[in-house]
Amino acid sequence: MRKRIIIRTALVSALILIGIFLYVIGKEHKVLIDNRDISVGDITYSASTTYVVRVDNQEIGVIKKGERNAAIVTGVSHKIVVEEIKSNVLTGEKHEKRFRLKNNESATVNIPAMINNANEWIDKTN
Amino acid sequence: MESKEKYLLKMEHVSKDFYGTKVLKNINISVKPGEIIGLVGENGAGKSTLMNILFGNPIIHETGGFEGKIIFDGKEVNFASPFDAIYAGIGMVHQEFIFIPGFTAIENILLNKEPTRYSFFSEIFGDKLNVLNREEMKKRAIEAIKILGIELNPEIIVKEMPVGHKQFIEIAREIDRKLLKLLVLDEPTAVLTESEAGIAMKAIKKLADKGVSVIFISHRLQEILDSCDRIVVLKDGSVQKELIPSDTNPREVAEYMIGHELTKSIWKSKEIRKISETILEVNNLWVDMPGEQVNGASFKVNKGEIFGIGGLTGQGKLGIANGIMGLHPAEGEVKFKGKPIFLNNSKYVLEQGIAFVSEDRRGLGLILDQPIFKNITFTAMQIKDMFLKSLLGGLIKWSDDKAMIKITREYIDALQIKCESEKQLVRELSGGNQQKLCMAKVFVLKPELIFVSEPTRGIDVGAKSLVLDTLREYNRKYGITIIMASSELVELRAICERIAIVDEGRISGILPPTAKLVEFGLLMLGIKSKKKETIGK
Amino acid sequence: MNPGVRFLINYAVPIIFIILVAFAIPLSGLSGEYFIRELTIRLSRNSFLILALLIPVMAGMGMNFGIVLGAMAGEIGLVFITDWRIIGMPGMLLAMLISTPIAVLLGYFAGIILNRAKGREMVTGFMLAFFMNGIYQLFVLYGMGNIIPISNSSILLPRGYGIRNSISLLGIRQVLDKLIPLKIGDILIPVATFLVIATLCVFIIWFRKTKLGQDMRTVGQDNEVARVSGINVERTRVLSIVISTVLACYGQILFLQNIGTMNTYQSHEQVGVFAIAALLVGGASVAKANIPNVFIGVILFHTMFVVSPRAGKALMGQAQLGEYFRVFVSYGVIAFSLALYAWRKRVEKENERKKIMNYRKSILVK
Amino acid sequence: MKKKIQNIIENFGLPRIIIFLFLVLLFILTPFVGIRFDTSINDVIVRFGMNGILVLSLIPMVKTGCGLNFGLQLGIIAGILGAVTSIEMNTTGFTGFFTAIGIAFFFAIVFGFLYGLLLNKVKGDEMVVATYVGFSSVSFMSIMWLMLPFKSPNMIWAYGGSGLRTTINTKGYWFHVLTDFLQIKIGHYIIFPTGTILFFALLTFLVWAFFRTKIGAAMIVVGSNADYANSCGVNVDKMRSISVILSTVIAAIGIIVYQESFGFIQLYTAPLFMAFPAVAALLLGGATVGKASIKNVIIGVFLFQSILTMTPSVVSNIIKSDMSETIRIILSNGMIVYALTRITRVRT
Repeated sequence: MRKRIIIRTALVSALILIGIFLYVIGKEHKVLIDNRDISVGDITYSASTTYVVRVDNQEIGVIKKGERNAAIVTGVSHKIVVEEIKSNVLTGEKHEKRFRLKNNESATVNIPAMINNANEWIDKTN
Repeated sequence: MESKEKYLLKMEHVSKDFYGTKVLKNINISVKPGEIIGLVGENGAGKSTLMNILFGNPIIHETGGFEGKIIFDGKEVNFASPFDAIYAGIGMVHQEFIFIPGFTAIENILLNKEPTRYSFFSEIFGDKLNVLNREEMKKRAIEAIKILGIELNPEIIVKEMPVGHKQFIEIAREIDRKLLKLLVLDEPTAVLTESEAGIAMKAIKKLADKGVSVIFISHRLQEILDSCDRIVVLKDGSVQKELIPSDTNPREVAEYMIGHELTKSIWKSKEIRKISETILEVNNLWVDMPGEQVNGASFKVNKGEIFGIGGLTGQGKLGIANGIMGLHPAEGEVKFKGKPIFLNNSKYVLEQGIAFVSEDRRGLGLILDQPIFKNITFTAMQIKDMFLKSLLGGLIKWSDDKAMIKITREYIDALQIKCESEKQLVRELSGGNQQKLCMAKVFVLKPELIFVSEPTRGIDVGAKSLVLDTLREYNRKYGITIIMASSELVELRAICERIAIVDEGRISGILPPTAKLVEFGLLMLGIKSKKKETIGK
Repeated sequence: MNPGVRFLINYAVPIIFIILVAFAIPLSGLSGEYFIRELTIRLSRNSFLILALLIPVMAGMGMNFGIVLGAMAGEIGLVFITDWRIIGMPGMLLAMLISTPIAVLLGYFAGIILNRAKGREMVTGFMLAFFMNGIYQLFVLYGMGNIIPISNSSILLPRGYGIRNSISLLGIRQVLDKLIPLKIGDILIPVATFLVIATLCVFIIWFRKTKLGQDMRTVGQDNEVARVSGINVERTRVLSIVISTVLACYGQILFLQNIGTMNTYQSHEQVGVFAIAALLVGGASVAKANIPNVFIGVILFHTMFVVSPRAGKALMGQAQLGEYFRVFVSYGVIAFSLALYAWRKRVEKENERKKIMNYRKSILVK
Repeated sequence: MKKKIQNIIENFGLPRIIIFLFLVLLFILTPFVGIRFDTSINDVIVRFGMNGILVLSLIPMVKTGCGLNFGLQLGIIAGILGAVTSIEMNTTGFTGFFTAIGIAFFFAIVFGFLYGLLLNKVKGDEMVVATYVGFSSVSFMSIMWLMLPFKSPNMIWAYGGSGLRTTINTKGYWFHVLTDFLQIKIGHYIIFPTGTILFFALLTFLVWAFFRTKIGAAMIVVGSNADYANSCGVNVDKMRSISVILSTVIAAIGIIVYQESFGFIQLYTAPLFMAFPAVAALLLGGATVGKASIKNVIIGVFLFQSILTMTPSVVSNIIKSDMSETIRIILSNGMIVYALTRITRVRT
């Protein structure tokens, strides 16, 4: 009988945990990707060229300078990869960054800031 | 101390009363392990009440329990419900089948006792989610059937079985219980042919040899005598006598059961009228009335006589009237005033001038939620177009309340029906007055022949005699032929010129009211000169 | 009754249907491929819901019109995940998880009601579905966004509370169907969905073998006998309804993930009728229904659904006609087989009586 | 005391009490939410006249124990057939009205007869079968409305499309022939539809009278105890059939009166759910699955219709949104479910 109680409580709590887990990994977040000039304090990172962007291995597409694009991602930890394109050929220059999004957070990634490893490369909002 | 070893069941000074009326008086019965006790008695002798007490049937508790004590297997017991009794090792086989026709014999024998195999889901949703263990089920079923010593394929669906075998399923179900110590058989052979009954009795003996005690209730006296170690005769709620089959005979048993001849005959009227002209002739009548089947009854009724039909309950005495009146499917030849009448057609029969006072007063006799005058006049209105004003040249048949109330008043006075007014709802009347209504309703039809079933059942003593007197009066005054079926021999013998006794759906004999009581008893108990295959309900 | 006749009577509905379809298909002039595609979709969409009907039949409660309650529960779950923006497979699973307790509660409630209406289960269940539809409206149309917080304004009515008439389930659209991609020709086979359905079939077969399953069969055959042999009849009946309701709830979620949009106030309304009609078309009766009935039913019934508008057009030059026709058939089938069953029940009872009577005669007349 | 209250609740039925109180509340509220009391009263009377006969039509079947007539639609269809035919024949005024009824009468008898045969075959399961017979007949007629060769330009689609329109206007034929008959104006807002009410009264009287005849009496007995009736030589099945025909006929007349007062004949799927409100009204009036009287009809229709008229105006004035539909669903269907769950044992 005790065995049963244990199993049942375990099952119920497991289900609750699964629920929470599903909630977290299934949660959709919006990630905006800017390829625009950005000035942090006195430094200005200027958008110079075009990039191919992938978020969580899904192709977001080509972002010319001055443009913006958006990605819908689910879950918590994410990876963004940008590859530089000059005169329509991949230069092979590749930048990669990881970031985490909490409940209801959406983010704006700025490519120039990102490739220059500035802390302000990403801006999370609720 | 060692008495406990000696007896499996001891009932000591058991008494029981329902609302003041004593039905059991100081009963003492004891059953040894492996002993077969035959329990005999008239209807209302207290057999069923006694068994209900033993089984802790809720009815007993609802009506204030019982006095005395029951010692079973060394412990004093008072079972709260039949399931407790079963758990303690008492099994019961009922008259009517209790099984699932659509299931196999196996499934029925192990109904709700199925052995199961563990399945993980039971941890979450409870034992009910364990899986049935079919092999084990089959094994146990076959064992049980083996003990019965009959040929029966456990795999077949019970519905497809010969009717005779169905009873065995129930016995087998009880046998299967390992802890079975006492088996109560209530008319187990009622549905069996004698050959089948023979097999059943053998099986029961086998069981007894295995140490299981058996209480065997049957009206087939011969069976009791053949197979029991001891016979307990109940009469009027007390143990009349304990007998040993080897040194008694049917006649003796019957006497103890029915009681000895009263000093003065209760036959009321001076002479037995000599009537010759036949009014009703019944040949080989079969009626399919649940619990009261008639199996080829034949008899003649004379014009103007009061003809009684007696017999133990369930033997078919009520079926005869219900069958002829078309209330239950019937076959056979019935001649009324020499010309054959169609069966299974109430309207037609009523139109012939035959009417019926049903035993099922509140069900078939009356509509309880309607006023007295409607109850009395309804049948007449429907059958004879009485109490109708025809308007627009007969286009509309308007019910004529005035006429209804007028005639109702007459009958209320004639039969001394106690009521506030003819508009009172029948529901509010006492049983006796309701019975009088049923009769009034019939008399309104001015019938030539009436069937009366259990006219005094459930009504107080005063009303009883009044009802009987009324019947006699109408018989004498208007020459209405009356066929009265009753479980009360006394009544039958009080007003009937001839009394037919029904046993297992047939007329086992016709006696004059002055005949010895024991003669009636023997007929009821199916003690006949010639042997024949018989069957009851 | 000779076996041939009996067969014809027992399977009247499917037989009529086969003939019907046989005529309609050529009339509709639909290409075989289009046809196959439609059927695959509908099989994957509807089978689960229909399977949910089997267990109450086993417990002798007839066709469970109450599965509508399950559907409602499922939809409430979907509303929530859409509100929280949970998408993909997690979304669907979460919806199931949330709606399960709701379904259990509703099922329990329905079970109790039906116990109080023994012998009238079907009509009661049917009215109950209507009644609960009102409660559902109260809850979703007036409660949500008022008492129950709804953050996602895109599913709320302009007035600020109450859910819109139609909400998009793009987030979970066909997540299950496309989970294991398989294309034959250019027909997409929703392998995963079929796997789920198969699992359910296995579950039902297994369930029949359990003690509870046996109890349900017993109760289904004869309440009284079940009771005297110590089975808790009421409880068993309620359980059968609870199980059915929960299954229906999942069924509805599968159904909607395939469609991709949800009509908040209509999606569930016809669930009961169509599921039951399909099952009956598959040769089931109020007292007997098995897994083959389900699939035969889906195929026949939905073939008719696919072809009738076209056939109608071909016949009368009016697609509308076909529309009405298939509604008529859905209702008609139910009416017909319910009547047929009720009638047969009485005939068989009478035959049984005759049988016993003759037996008695046979042994007594010598 | 407590016992007494419990009894009252038991006899009167909790839901009925709740609804009644709810209604009282509504009436009390009317002035505060700025609705003219007399207009609401007027609405109630008008709707009473419109729906009364439909509800009345349920009585015969309940009385013979055929249960609540969920197959009411059969009668309605007969009525519609009568109505459209009368319009096709271009009959107007009372002539038109009674032509409609005459034709409907004929169809109703035919339908009722067949319906009765069916219901006798399915004793015990009448209600569920009836429900689906009702539904399927409505959907079958939807097909018929498309195909039947009606010509009258006021009924078929203006251009091209064959078949009848979804709603047909009775104006110019027999619109309000009853309503305006001997009409009485009370103040500005109450217009008493004497004709309609009289007609309702007439039918009610006929039904009452019918049950005072030999056949009627037999029917009542069949309803309260079929076995007893049989034992008195009454042909149970025949009585049931008659009651079914009667119900169907009255329903047919009922829908025509409804259309006469409402002004439109609604075809296709419109009649689909018409049975439930009627049944609910009857139950609300105190009837049960096995017992119903004319009193129940009058009380029921009054209560039910008042609620339907009051709630939208009052409630929507309070919570600024129209809940009437939802309330209607919960009310009517809830009432029916409640009635079905009360164990109604006729035999005692």
